[in-house]
Amino acid sequence: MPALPLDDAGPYVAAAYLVFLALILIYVAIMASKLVRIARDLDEVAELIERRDETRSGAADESAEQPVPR
Amino acid sequence: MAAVVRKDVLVELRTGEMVPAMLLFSVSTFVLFHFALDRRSVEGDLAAGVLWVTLLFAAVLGIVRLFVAEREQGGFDGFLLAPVDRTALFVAKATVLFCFLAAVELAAIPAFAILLLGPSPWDALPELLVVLVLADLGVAVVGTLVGALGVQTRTRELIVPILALPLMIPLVIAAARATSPLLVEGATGGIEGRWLLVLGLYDLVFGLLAFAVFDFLLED
Amino acid sequence: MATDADAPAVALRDLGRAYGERVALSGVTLELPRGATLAVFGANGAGKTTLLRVLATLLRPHAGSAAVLGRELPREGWAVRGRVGLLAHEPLLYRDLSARENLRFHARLHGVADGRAEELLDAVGMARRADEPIRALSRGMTQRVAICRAVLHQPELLLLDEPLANLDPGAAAGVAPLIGRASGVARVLISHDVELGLAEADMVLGLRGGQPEILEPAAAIRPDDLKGLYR
Amino acid sequence: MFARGLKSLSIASVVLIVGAFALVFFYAPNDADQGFVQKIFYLHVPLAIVALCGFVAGGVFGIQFLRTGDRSHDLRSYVAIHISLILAVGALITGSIWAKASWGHWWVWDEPTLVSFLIVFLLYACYQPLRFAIEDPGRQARTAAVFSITAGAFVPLNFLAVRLAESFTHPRVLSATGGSMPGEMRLTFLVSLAGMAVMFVTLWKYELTSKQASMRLRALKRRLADEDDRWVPAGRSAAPQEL
Repeated sequence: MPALPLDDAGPYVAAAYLVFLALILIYVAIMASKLVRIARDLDEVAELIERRDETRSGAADESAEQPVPR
Repeated sequence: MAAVVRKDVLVELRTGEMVPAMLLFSVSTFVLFHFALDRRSVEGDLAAGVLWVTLLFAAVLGIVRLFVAEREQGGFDGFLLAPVDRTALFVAKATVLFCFLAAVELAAIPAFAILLLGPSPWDALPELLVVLVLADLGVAVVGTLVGALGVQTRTRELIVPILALPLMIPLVIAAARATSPLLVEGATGGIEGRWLLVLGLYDLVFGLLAFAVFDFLLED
Repeated sequence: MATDADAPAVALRDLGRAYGERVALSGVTLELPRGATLAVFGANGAGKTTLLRVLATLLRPHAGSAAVLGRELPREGWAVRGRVGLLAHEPLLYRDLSARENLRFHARLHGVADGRAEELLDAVGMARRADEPIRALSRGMTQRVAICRAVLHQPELLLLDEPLANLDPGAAAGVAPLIGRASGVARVLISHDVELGLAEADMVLGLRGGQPEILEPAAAIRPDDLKGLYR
Repeated sequence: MFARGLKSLSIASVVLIVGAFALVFFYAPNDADQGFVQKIFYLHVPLAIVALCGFVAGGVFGIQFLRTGDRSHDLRSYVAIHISLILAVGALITGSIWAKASWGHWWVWDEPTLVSFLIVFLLYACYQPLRFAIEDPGRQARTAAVFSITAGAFVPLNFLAVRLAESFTHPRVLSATGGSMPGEMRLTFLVSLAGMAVMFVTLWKYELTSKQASMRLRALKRRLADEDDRWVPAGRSAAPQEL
């Protein structure tokens, strides 16, 4: 029988609190997946900016004398 | 507002889409209950339960179709172009639904009495009518609101029933509990005022609420 | 505020409208005096229909300002309703009801006498078939009934989305006094028929991707200037 | 915009929840007739009450959205109802465990709060499908707001009808509001209720911040992508997509 001195209804009470714990962890998992998506979007944005800077700097070489309006 | 009601009744007479379908659905449900419950006749609580569950599902059948013509044939735009207060559409549609429900019940209640009901409801008829009117009012108000909510979606045949059923549970509880003393042998006809109060409150609350929020559903 | 009578039929400043993230209209600025006709050209999805629905108070502007018949939208939308006639792709008629019943329904909505409906049905030559359900009518006839519906309440501004589509030349001539220049009412006309549109218009608006590319008096525009819009 | 006070809130919710559990197991005496099973009560009832308040709050945000047209209220309403749904699942499961423990079967019809809670849950379970079935974001937000207001008004009515129906047939076993509880129990109950409420607000702010961040990021991505016109449309979803 369980080590803790729970009386006969013990397993039910334990089950209830475990369910609560499970719910919270499920919620954390949902938010974690959202965080992964945010991280992926962030990488994409970073990559877009780098590509844009390359095209900017590429264009700037030909018209070096003209300041880039940024 | 009367124009919309007259138009809807005309469309219904011309196409016969809603009322006959709701009636046939009710009668076949009574037959189904006969076999499902395997009883020659029912009375009291069971009779009230069978009656109201059937009427509720028949009403949901009608609610799904309530705004379809407006949505698919440009009725909404036609209405919005007119210099008419927008909640008039809600009042008109609720009245139409109420009339259709009354028409269906006019035939479905006798059928129920003949097919399934043990004791004849004749002497308790006036009280039964009172409950029917109050309940139909509630179904019309909530049904119109749910119909308008549902018609915005692509899957309205699914959304409307799963929205309407939970919303109407208090209505069915009150209506069934009010009618059960009426459907017993030698009914003394005493309804508990409490259930009429609940029905009245339900109609009032959702009536006011629908009145306030309905035109937000038309905006774009 | 200018009284309604002499206010321009349509006054837009940077009008914008979006569907979720997609921009349907942006930066539309123009003024259409009373009795004048604006022809709107543009490829499919350029925002022509959206512009019409905003003017008809069916869609709220998301940016800029729009005033129709001197009334600012969307705040005074109620004052504009009933004074604008819309003729869109959708005829806005109940298919199970007959032409007469449909018109009678719209007449009651707008508070117009039934006689007016009969008069219009004769004008477009639909009196004979007025009692058949719309479902039984051809596209051309339905369009004629839709035209009756649009002008039933003598609107002060007509919003026409390819009004003469599906109409044979005879019918087109028949409806001219109702929705043509002869009606003397301000009109916003959408058409893909460049020559016809230019002939009818006092001003021309060319839309591309929701932005106004051309906004000139009709006289200054040659048909091939508009070809660019469709490439 | 939403992240203000999130850190302090999370600390408060940790303290309160852990404190409540400690009180439940080490301080509150066993119930006279129910014995140890009564401990579930400290979890089940706060879950149910906070979930219900979350639903009603969703309705209030719905009203504010319709009045002001400010889409952030729509987001607040969506997140409030979204979290309340998860707590409601918890309340229902712990409720049925409690029913099994104290009355011997998984579902009992003569406990009115449990029954009416199930009905409210069935209604709010339609919130996500309803939102998902409408594409146009503006219309989706308005329809969802109307639904949240209607459902908010429905909650009290439903409790009234079910309570009337049940008490007619069978006296209630234990009043859920715990009015008649001795001092220690009441304190424990109040602490667990407070802990649950604070946790709700924390999760609510947490999800709001996360949603707002992803929205801003997507807008940024779209602006960057626009320049070399590689525009990627957002997939359809029940959640609000823009502020």
